[in-house]
Amino acid sequence: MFQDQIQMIQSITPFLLEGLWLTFRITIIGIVVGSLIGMVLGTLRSLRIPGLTALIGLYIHLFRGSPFLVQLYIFYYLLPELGVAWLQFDSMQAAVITLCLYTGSYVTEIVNSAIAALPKGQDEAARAVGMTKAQSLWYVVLPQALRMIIPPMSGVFVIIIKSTAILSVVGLSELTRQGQIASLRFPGDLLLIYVCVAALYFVYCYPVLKFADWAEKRIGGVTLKMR
Amino acid sequence: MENARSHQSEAIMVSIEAVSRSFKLPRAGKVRALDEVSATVRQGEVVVIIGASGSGKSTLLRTVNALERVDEGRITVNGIEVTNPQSNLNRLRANVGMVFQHFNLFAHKTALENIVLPQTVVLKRSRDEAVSRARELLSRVGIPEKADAPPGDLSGGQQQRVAIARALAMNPKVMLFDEATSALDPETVGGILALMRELADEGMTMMVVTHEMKFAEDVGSRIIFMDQGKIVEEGAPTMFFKAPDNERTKEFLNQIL
Amino acid sequence: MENARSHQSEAIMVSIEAVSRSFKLPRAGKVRALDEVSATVRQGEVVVIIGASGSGKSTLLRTVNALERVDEGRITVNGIEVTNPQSNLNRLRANVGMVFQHFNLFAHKTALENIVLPQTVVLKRSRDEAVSRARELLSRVGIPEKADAPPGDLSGGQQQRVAIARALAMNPKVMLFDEATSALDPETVGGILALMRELADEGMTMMVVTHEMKFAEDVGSRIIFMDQGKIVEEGAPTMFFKAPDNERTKEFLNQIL
Amino acid sequence: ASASTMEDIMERGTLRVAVQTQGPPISFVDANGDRTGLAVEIVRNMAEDMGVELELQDYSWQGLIPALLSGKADLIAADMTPTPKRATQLLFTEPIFFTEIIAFANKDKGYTHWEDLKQDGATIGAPEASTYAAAADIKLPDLTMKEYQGGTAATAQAVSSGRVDAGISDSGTIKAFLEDYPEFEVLEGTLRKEPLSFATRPDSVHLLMFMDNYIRFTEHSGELGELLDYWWNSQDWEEDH
Amino acid sequence: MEYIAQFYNLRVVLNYADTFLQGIWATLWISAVCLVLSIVLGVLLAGLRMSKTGLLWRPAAAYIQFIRATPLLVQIYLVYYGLPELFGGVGILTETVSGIIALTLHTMPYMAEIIRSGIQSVDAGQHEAATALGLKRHQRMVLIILPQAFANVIPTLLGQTAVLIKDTSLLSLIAVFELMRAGLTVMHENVMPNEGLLTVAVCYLLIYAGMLVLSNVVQRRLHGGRYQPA
Ligand SMILES: Nc1ncnc2c1ncn2[C@@H]1O[C@H](COP(=O)(O)OP(=O)(O)OP(=O)(O)O)[C@@H](O)[C@H]1O
Ligand SMILES: Nc1ncnc2c1ncn2[C@@H]1O[C@H](COP(=O)(O)OP(=O)(O)OP(=O)(O)O)[C@@H](O)[C@H]1O
Ligand SMILES: [Mg+2]
Ligand SMILES: [Mg+2]
Repeated sequence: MFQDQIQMIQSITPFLLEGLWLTFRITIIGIVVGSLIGMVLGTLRSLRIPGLTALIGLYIHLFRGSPFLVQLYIFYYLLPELGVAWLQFDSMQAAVITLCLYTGSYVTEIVNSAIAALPKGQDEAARAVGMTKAQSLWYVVLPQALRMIIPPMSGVFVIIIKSTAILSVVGLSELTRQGQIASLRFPGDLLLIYVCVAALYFVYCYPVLKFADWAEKRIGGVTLKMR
Repeated sequence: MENARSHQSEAIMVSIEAVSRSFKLPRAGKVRALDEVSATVRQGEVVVIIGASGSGKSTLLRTVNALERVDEGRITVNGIEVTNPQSNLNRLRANVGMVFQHFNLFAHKTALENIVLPQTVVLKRSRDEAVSRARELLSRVGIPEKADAPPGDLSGGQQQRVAIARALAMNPKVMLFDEATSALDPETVGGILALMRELADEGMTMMVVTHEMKFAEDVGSRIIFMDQGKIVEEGAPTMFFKAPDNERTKEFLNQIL
Repeated sequence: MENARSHQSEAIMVSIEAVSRSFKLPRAGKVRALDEVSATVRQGEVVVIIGASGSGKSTLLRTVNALERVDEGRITVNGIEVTNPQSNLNRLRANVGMVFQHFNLFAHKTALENIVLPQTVVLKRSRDEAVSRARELLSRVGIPEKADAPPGDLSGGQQQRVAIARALAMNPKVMLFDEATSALDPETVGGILALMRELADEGMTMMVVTHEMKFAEDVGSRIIFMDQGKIVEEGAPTMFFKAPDNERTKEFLNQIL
Repeated sequence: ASASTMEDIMERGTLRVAVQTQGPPISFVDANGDRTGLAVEIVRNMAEDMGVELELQDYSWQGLIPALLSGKADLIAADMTPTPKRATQLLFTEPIFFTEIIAFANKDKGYTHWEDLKQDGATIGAPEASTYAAAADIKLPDLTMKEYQGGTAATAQAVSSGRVDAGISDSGTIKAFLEDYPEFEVLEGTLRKEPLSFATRPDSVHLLMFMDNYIRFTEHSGELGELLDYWWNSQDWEEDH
Repeated sequence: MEYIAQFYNLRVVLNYADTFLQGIWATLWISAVCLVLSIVLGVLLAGLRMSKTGLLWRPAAAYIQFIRATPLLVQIYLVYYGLPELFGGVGILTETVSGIIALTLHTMPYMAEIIRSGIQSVDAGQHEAATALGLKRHQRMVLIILPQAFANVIPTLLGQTAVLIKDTSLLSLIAVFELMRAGLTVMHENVMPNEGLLTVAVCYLLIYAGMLVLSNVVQRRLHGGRYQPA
């Protein structure tokens, strides 16, 4: 009775794994680069430099306020139309760049919230012993803020993974897409295929979430606020 | 302003000239936290600042090491003009030690590292030198055994001792204390006051905001009473507590004693 | 235990019998916050509890209205057994007013609503009745004009006045004060102490944890000194402050006075 | 683009074709993970005959048109119907093959002819933004219609689970589903007959004429007919894939 | 001007004004329903999660982890294809209902976590004061803790609502007509991707901007004196 199903799963597994691998690679790049972007911009934003703060705010709102699908579309299809040489992205480049910027917008907000959540006395004490603003940031504020951002980063991680499920728009066959392709070959087993896809996502995300929970318990976190 | 304190000299350490500072209130209006305040602190003097909540004591202290900017007026510390944007404030601040009500130890560093960090970063001391100075100061404030404890494991009194040691490590010319004992348990208050008294006896120039009237009376060279951003009375402790001139001062002393 | 206070009767209001309570420490071990404590409070008495930080004062107070359960022992308040799981604790608690160090006003309600809410919810009073009682009490504690202010707009002293009014609105038989003035500015402390003194003069039975020794001496019918979860000394204020028996008491009084 | 699209292709040496992995028999991934299907095989032959490499770009339906218009791909090889509105933006080839738009339903519904749906006031499903949907809109204007992303597969699932009473598809595509869904029957009659074309950008005139020429050429040589027989008019492909 | 006209044909977009409005309306009402459901159920889930009984908090925690560890798209498919199989038929599980269920199931854990952090952010003293006054357990929760918990996390809740609104776009996958679908319709019928997708982006940004304004108003209200979080 289940013979067919087992055979079906066997035949689609390599494709799903291939999709998972692509999802994994893209999200890891997105997380790493996006986090770096977020650290830098989040820190800059906390300095409250008049023009810059507004500019970074605009960036955050544009990327958090519109669906990832539309952003992807703009980066892959629209920007090349401008004819600028360095804006010609292939699908992988477009996907990665958009994802990094998208991730960055969330991380910026987290870093900024973490810095704001730090008691003001920490920076004041550092300034009072004669540290410059930069030294205070580097030696006192950031080391403490960075510990607070680890737990909420798991939320971002999940948002990022969630958004990669539509990369097929630019022709990338990540995990969800592989599931869809498989469902075209086995239309009768649609549900089972999506259960498999969900299981693979779970295998990927669960350890991350566990780590974040553990980190949150150990060091406490900050929550994302809308400003 | 006669005072028997032997260390006191004629050299002016802090000079505050007609300083004003206003804050916008959240909804509307403004509050004038400092209203043309002038004062002088000579080397070796212990100036105690008292006054009701919101009278501007903290703001005054914070303008002295430029944690708060001023709207108008001029402040110099040890000859350097604090209120001049050209001055090297970071250098200046290292000259002025500050102790806060809530200690403000760096939460991610041990007691020892709290004292080492500003030395290596600001004074560019070698790590070895900074560590040995830090250990010396931890002994000085009475908790040599707590060097490796993180702030969270220290009691309030112990944290404040580390904070004082951290400020002393910079070899400050003036020390500012902003309600350094207000957040402490009554039994630990005494220890910190004793430590501050020792510093005063060694000749440290100090500006102290406190509600401890006994300390003010015993240790202060001079008392400044503030009300609504103004200095309304100033004098030697004996005269100040025995025979206050001002109505507000009398009222305040009545309530607090 | 002789006392001149006229209101005091022989009726026992609070009886604490061999009560113990331990807490697990975060990492390892246990701390015995109350160690076989026994005490009695008669109607109209003002019992002042003093002792070092961590000696178990708050825990003792909190077991009296069952905010903290006990491991062993028995407590009765006005004849109702607090430590019996069958007792109706919510009813009992309405009989016992409690005032906290940090006021704990309901932050989302105005001063008036803070006093109205428990009356309508717990005592099922009509809203009109509750409001008029609340206004009466706000006048009683001296801030009738602050009825509509949210707690955030009140000073510490005003918040504590509202908290006292809130407790009084339940017509309690006993009032518990846990360091009710420790979080206040020195100038506002006096006002709250005066209010507490009035309550005592009106015959309210009170258990008061405080560091204000002058209040303890003037108002207390009896002083209890706690150390490490035990009552180590107990007596009338005059005797207690003039001639303490116990070594720890002497040491403590030395530090705090 | 410097010169015509055709020149670009020849210079580059690759023909970039946007396809949609929509399901058999037009374009799909077979059990070995290879992309194949009628449209794919036609362009595969075409590239070979042009003497260039074939680069297949696999998009979801939403990515197909933007990919062509933004120049990521030279042409779209899918079962697109050259509607007048679309033709205002794209150049379509001559029809390559024709399809009959049909309706299908669960046997136990008891429909025989698609016109029965009208009397019944049925709910029908069709692939998102397809010309099937457009045809049904015209022929069955009063019926409630739901458009499914994921093509006929999603539509078939909806019919099977009873979300809709009947589905609209084409005669070629539906064949592939009858095996997986033995409960289906194709209703009698044709809603409409539709031409299906490949498409390119308005400025790629040379490429368009080349494709039209290629279609006529392979019609006469019999090559196109063979492909159509294998993929479209029979189930022969199912044994091989 | 000419370049823009070529790039973005406003006339065509205006022809589809009805379609877009219909899409915006659907997006808004579906989001609103999901928001209310996920907050109400989120409170219950938060309650289970904070329970000390393993029988209650363990399943709640497992559910939260499962939802967080799988993408919404997959969850939508599972609900859409899976529920009818479980219940042996579609019944009332239309596309829209399935979509609302999936989005609610997805959003609920996030709301629960936000509410949980809100409850934990309420000063313990509030709970103690209410207890000491004799309020019963549920009275403390409903009258004292929850109102403050919500007030404390309103900015975070709004942020999550912004995510929810964007997430409704995925319902276009299961034939729910909403804003994203409106854009795709324009794109496919006319072969005009810019007109379709950029318009959609602008609509989403406008909704988001509305949320920002709302958020600012709420926060100014809260911090304007009526309420100071402890
Ligand atoms: N950063 C600030 N923003 C707005 N208002 C401020 C700020 N700092 C101080 N103020 C206001 O300035 C006035 C003086 O404040 P300051 O802190 O100097 O008083 P203080 O005498 O130290 O009082 P306390 O005994 O409560 O510490 C107060 O009205 C206060 O509200
Ligand atoms: N909820 C709790 N969990 C763990 N330990 C507790 C708890 N409450 C009290 N303790 C411990 O019990 C002991 C007595 O605490 P308690 O708060 O009664 O002291 P206190 O005399 O009121 O001190 P303070 O003057 O600091 O308020 C302390 O060691 C304290 O750490
Ligand atoms: Mg101050
Ligand atoms: Mg206590």
